[in-house]
Amino acid sequence: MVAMSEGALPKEDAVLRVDDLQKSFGGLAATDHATFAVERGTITGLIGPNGAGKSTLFNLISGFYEPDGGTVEVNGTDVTGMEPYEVAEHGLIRTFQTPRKLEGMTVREAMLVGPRNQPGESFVKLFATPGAVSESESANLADAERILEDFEIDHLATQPATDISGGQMKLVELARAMLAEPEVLLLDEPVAGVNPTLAKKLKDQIRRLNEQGTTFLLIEHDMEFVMDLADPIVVLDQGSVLTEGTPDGVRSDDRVIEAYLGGGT
Amino acid sequence: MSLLADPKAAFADLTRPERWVLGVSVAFMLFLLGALLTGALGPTYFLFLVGLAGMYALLSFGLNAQWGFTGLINFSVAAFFGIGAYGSALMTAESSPIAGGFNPLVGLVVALVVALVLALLIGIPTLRLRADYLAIASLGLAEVVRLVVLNERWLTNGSAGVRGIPSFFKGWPVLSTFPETMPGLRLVVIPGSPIILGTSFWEALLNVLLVLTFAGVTFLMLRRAHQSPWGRVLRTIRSDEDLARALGKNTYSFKMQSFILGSLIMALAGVFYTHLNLYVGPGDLDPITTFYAWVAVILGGSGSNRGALFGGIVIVTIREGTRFLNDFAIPIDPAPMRLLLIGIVIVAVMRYRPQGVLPPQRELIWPSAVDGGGTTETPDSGVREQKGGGGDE
Amino acid sequence: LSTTDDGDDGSDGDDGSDGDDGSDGDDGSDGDDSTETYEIGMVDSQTGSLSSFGERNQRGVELALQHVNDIGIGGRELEISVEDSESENQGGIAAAQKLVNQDGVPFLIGAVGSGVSLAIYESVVEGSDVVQLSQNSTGLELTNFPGLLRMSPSGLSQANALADLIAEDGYDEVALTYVNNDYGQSLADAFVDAWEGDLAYENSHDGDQSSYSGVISEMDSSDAEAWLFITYQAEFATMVNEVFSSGYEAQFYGADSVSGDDVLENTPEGSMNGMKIVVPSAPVEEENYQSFASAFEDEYDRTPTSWAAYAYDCVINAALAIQAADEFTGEALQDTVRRVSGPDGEEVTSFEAASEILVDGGGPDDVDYQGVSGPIDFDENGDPIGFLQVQEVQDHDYEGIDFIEG
Amino acid sequence: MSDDTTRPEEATDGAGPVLSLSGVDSGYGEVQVLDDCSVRLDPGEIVCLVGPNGAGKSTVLKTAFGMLTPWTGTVEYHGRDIGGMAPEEIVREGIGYVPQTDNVFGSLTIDENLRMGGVARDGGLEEVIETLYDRFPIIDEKRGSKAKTLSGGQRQVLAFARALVMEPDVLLIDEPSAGLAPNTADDVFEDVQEVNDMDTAILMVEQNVTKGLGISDRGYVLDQGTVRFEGTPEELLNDEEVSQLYLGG
Amino acid sequence: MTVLGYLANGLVFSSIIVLGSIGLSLVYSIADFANFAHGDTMTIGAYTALVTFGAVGGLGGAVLGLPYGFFLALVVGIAVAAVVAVGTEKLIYEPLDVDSIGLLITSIGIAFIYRAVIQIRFGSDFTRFGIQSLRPIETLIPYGVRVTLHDVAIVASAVVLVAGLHVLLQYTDLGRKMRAMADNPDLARVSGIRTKRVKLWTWVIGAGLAGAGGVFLGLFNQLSPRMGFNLLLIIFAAVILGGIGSVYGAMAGGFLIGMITQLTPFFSNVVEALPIGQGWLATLLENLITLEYANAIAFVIMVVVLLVRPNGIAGEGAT
Ligand SMILES: Nc1ncnc2c1ncn2[C@@H]1O[C@H](COP(=O)(O)OP(=O)(O)OP(=O)(O)O)[C@@H](O)[C@H]1O
Ligand SMILES: Nc1ncnc2c1ncn2[C@@H]1O[C@H](COP(=O)(O)OP(=O)(O)OP(=O)(O)O)[C@@H](O)[C@H]1O
Ligand SMILES: [Mg+2]
Ligand SMILES: [Mg+2]
Repeated sequence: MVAMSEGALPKEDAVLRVDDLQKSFGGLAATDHATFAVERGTITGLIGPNGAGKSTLFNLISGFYEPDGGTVEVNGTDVTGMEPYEVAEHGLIRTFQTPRKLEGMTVREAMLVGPRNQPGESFVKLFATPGAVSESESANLADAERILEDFEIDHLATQPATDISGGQMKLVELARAMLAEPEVLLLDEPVAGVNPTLAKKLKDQIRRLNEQGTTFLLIEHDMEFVMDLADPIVVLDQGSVLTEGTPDGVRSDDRVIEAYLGGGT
Repeated sequence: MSLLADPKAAFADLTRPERWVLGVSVAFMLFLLGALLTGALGPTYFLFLVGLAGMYALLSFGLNAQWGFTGLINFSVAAFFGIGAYGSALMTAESSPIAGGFNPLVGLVVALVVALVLALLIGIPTLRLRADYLAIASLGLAEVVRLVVLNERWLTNGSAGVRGIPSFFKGWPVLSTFPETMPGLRLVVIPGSPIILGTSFWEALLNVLLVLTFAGVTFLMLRRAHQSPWGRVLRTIRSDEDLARALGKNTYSFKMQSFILGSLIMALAGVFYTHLNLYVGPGDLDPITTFYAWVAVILGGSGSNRGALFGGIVIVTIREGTRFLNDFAIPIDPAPMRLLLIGIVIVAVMRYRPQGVLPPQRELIWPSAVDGGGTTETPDSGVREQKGGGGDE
Repeated sequence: LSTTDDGDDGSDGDDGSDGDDGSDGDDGSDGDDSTETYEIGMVDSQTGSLSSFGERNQRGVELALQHVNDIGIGGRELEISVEDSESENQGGIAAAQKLVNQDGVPFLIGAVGSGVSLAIYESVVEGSDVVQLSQNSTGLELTNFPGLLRMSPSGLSQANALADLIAEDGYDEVALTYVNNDYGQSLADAFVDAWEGDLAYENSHDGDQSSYSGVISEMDSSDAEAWLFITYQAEFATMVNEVFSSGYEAQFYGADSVSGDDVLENTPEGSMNGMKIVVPSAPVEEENYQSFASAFEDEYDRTPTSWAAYAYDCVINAALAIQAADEFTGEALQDTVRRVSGPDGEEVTSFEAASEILVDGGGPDDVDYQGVSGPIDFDENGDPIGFLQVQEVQDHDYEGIDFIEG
Repeated sequence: MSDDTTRPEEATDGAGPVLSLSGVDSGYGEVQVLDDCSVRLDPGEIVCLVGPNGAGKSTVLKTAFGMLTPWTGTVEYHGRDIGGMAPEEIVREGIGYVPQTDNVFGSLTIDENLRMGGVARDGGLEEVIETLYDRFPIIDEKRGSKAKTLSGGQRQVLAFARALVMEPDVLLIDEPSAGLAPNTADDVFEDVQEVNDMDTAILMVEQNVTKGLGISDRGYVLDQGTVRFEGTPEELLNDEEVSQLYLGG
Repeated sequence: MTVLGYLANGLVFSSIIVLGSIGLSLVYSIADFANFAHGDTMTIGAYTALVTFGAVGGLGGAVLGLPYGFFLALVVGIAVAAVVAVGTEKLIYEPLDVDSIGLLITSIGIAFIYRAVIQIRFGSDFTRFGIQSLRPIETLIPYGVRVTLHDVAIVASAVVLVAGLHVLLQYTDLGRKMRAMADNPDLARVSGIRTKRVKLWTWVIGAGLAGAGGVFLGLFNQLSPRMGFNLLLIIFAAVILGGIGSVYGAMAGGFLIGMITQLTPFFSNVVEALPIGQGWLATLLENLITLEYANAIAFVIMVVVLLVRPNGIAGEGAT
């Protein structure tokens, strides 16, 4: 309740609103009265030192953790305490910082889990309306293959999803979330470990999707990447919002430099 | 993809281990056929074995739909099997302490409903929790169900078991009297060893048709369900439930569906068993059945329906084939020898099993959506620098 | 292709797959028509919870085969294919399936547990003309299946005898524990029916448990002075040891299934003194049993159990039935199996003597084989006429003290 | 770190490379990843491997560390062939390794993680661990917590510290800065340099090419399992093609 | 019998369960599978001791009603169980390339093999060590406790073994190495842990304790080829209750499960004495809380405990 008022920008059309969110583990307040909002259509950056509580915040928003206090609103609906799948139904999807490995699946199978509301996910429809299932499946498969191409990993499509390099896993994670076509996409360090050349391309992808209407909230330590892509940027420190502002504003903020950027940048 | 239209291409489509299994299966079939024709294998006995194999195949289908598809660890296969067997027996048998005398179809429905209720009863509290909860609770459930069946005589006849069970086709037109009306046949293929087909043969034949129907329908249904977005979500849950949740899948509901489906199939195996053996007792709920179902699924390959089918056949071969051991003179007591042999076969198959039967080869993508026919050029199972799991980079 | 009349190919149609466990014969049958041996089947508990009974049976079977094949059945040998029931219905049925439908045996000895015997009867034997003779099942239910013969007398007479015995000894309260299976339950039921005094405690226990201290402590707290055990030897031995080491005192009674050398060997001296057990026996032919017992001791260096005796008699009875029958088919054997040991005819106490009569032109009704386990004489329900002996444990050994007619 | 623990071999000869892979083919199961790959690490050097995702950088480290056996070619440490030697033995030879993923024991506490890093040590464990806590305050605060509760960045630091407990001669690090906040990343790079100053040669994989190459003596660009370019950081950073294709420049 | 009496009985039985569950739990976490051959490993220990004891006999004096020869037999039983387990690991498990469920299935096969071999050699009958059974300790009878010196010996030996294990885990790195290995075998190797050696030690400890448990089970009750296998389900329950993979949890779980199964008569007395009235609930409880359902009750309690403490009573990963 202290720091947030300082940097908070007015938000007319917030697609995600986090209000006074709290979560502690034992004695440690990982999220400490965090309040901010993400405006529809933006790419909002979320930065902060290691252990600041960024990933915890994602877990709270997406329903993986139950908050100790405060509320989360997605698209105007209070989703606090809902199951992750219910939050997803309201249009919010998140990725994980450590990529999830799907054992026993090929890369493209792992991608195809992404799309939401597939008719084929209903046991009954498999037998009642196989035509519709088939149609949507073909469409999804085409989408998946296209996006794999964009990410330069189309040659891996039929590889086991576990037998790929660390960076490639991050790419799959990101690509899959994009296939879900959510309104809000929460990305946890999408380009950590991704080759800079490819990261550049991903930047374009994200920007393009954003232009098509997806709102992004992204955590990233790669300054070049966030500063270039995101506006506004929310800075988190010790569980609460330190400040929020434009890339330039944040970059020159002394507190941010001290807590996060360090002398080097 | 049609096998009939283009067998050559279909064969070429197979992976090496698949061909191996196919080859062995065909050879085995020819061997059996030869044995049948020369009279070395009694046709009625053979049909009984086929029936048993079908039953084990059903059990492994059921377990596969839970463990293979979704990673649900169910240690109460025997309980669901027993529920199916008892449910049907208690509804149809003359000696049933509660109902009895109903048409076997009624028994079938009742058995399935009871299995459904039981599955819900154990699924609702445990499926929301961590994965091993189901394992634990089902371990307990199996014991509880077994003890209830054993001790509650007013309900189950207790240790005396249920007798006087009619054949499944009792009360059906034509089929109910089919075995009696068929004439006894005497076939002579090889002079001197005639093959005699009597009433028991025709009864066995009906049973086999029944189990083939059960297993066939189940197989087709499972295959469609598995190679689909539905099956894909299950596999995602199996390997990372959190990911499935993050992607907006109601994993609890999916797990419940898979658990119920599997349990119903197990109960179906029980129903068949009841009408195959015409007698059920508390001993039929012995955990050994759970053991064998697991062995079948693992040997066949978790997650693969064909594997489960294969596993069912392997179990019958292991359990009943070893009886032929008796036909060789050995200086040691044959019974523990058979146990020893079963043990050795299990270990040997784990060691030298056809690798490819194990991982399901097909991608879980709706077949018609994949142009290439769906076979993937996956390298033989991933890297494992050190056995014992968890070693993949 | 022709309609069957079953011909005379009763034995096996399968080449070279004659089982020959038990017998020492090296008779690989030579193919087309086995004229050299008569093959019958036996389902036994070789593994599983009742495997120790199976083991005892097998000793009796082996001995009987020796005695039969020393003489031969009309020049042929008897052979028994033994299949394992795993002490379970499923296994028992599969075993019987193989014997009946694969090996084509017309005569089936089996099984140990009453439940398994019935399961086999209902699912394999009933409706065919195969003869089924159970070696060990004493469950009351079997009485309702006249087609299913058994060598061990129904538990009913035992239960009645026990009830009388306990009452005669002056107890009006009894604590009863029984093994939780068909055998234990039906015997216990019969006892409860017959018992007119108080039942201070009545409860079942599962077999194969690692401890029965709960059972015996409950029996002790029931304050009954007479304790009746209807269970198996291993379980009973455990209980006796636990009673002993808990320092409880009671007058023990037991069904025949709790007696045996194993129990004596594995319980402390004096722990069972005065215990009374009702066992089926052969009262008139003591010397008959004695010679069996001594042959048995020579062979195995231990005294026979009644389980071995039952199995022994099953084999002898089967051999005689085969010898007396015109042909080796189920139908023919159905006819002779009861008659060779039935009350008509000359009482003989060994296969040798009986066989002689048959060879000399006697018919099945001219022989009355008196078994080592009793006079046999199957009644219309397929149950043998049982004679019971009351034994008492004295100086840690069984002493016959009384006979009761079933 | 403390001078008295220096090993005799490496102190004496300064001539040959400490670690070298020559003509190595290697991969997973039947999948070949490295194709005639040669990488060399001279005494006292920091060498940085860069390249696209899936190029085989991690595979080079795993092969050098015995996690994978080279199919052909040799891995030499101080001129001795160590190809195919088990990792637990290689640690005892004086090589340390920080894996890219799964690099902490999640169910063990921070303290226990560090102790596990030192199982092959003969003594002086307590002192080294204390030194490491001093150096990395970010984990010092959490000594008693289970490692799985750490944030991504904290984990990375712990993994690095774990490998340092052995005070190795050669350190193989897979993407030390991934997931680290800029200031923490700077700290880690400083630490890498510091460790290097104490005579530990370092072979490092980095995607943060500017900083990674910035502290290195030499760099390799890996693509599709083979070395495409080799040179000083300046050479690589200034090469138009390299920069364009691999360094995001 | 008094509560104290039931507790004393429970304690003896628990000691055996504890010895079994520690090994199962260790192997579960290190070798990463539920070892269904564990029960039969106990049987191996018991029969080895039987043979040894038969060979060495009394050997002079006796402690706690047990001849010295018995303790020698115990040691040999432990050793042989360990050797057999290590041999199986080397010959069968190690060369296998399967996941943990595959190992589980393999262990079922191994269990059959162990049992078959014992049955071939010793027959399927039960037997006992040739040691004179004892009467209960007189001085304790007034308290309703009826235990013999042998029971005391069982509990004492179990305590000694468990304490020894505790010292081993506490004062050497072994325990921590085991946990590290259970957590991440690859990283364990990277850290320089000789994982094969740790695994062998795991087998030695686990199977050795199981062997001891088997010997005591034989002393407590009797020996038969199925003795260990019959106990396996209960031991599994104990391990799960304690929190899978935790040694101290397995001890606690084994203790509790052993107690619960032995205390059922006491529970049923309590239920009868309770003033629940005559309603259907009372009838139901009286019918269900009986000896017949002893195992089921143990399982139900296990499930209930887990609902309250999801990671087992010792909590996850605590060693
Ligand atoms: N499940 C948990 N139990 C206990 N503490 C936790 C748990 N999850 C996170 N923490 C602690 O909460 C704090 C915030 O962690 P979080 O993962 O949110 O950081 P972060 O901002 O994402 O950092 P990074 O950039 O390094 O990923 C850390 O100190 C971490 O140790
Ligand atoms: N466990 C594995 N099994 C099979 N193939 C693998 C495995 N791990 C990696 N690969 C394959 O080996 C190739 C090289 O992988 P490696 O991990 O060495 O890449 P990398 O250069 O480290 O990439 P990144 O920068 O993304 O970490 C990749 O194409 C990948 O698909
Ligand atoms: Mg994070
Ligand atoms: Mg890498």
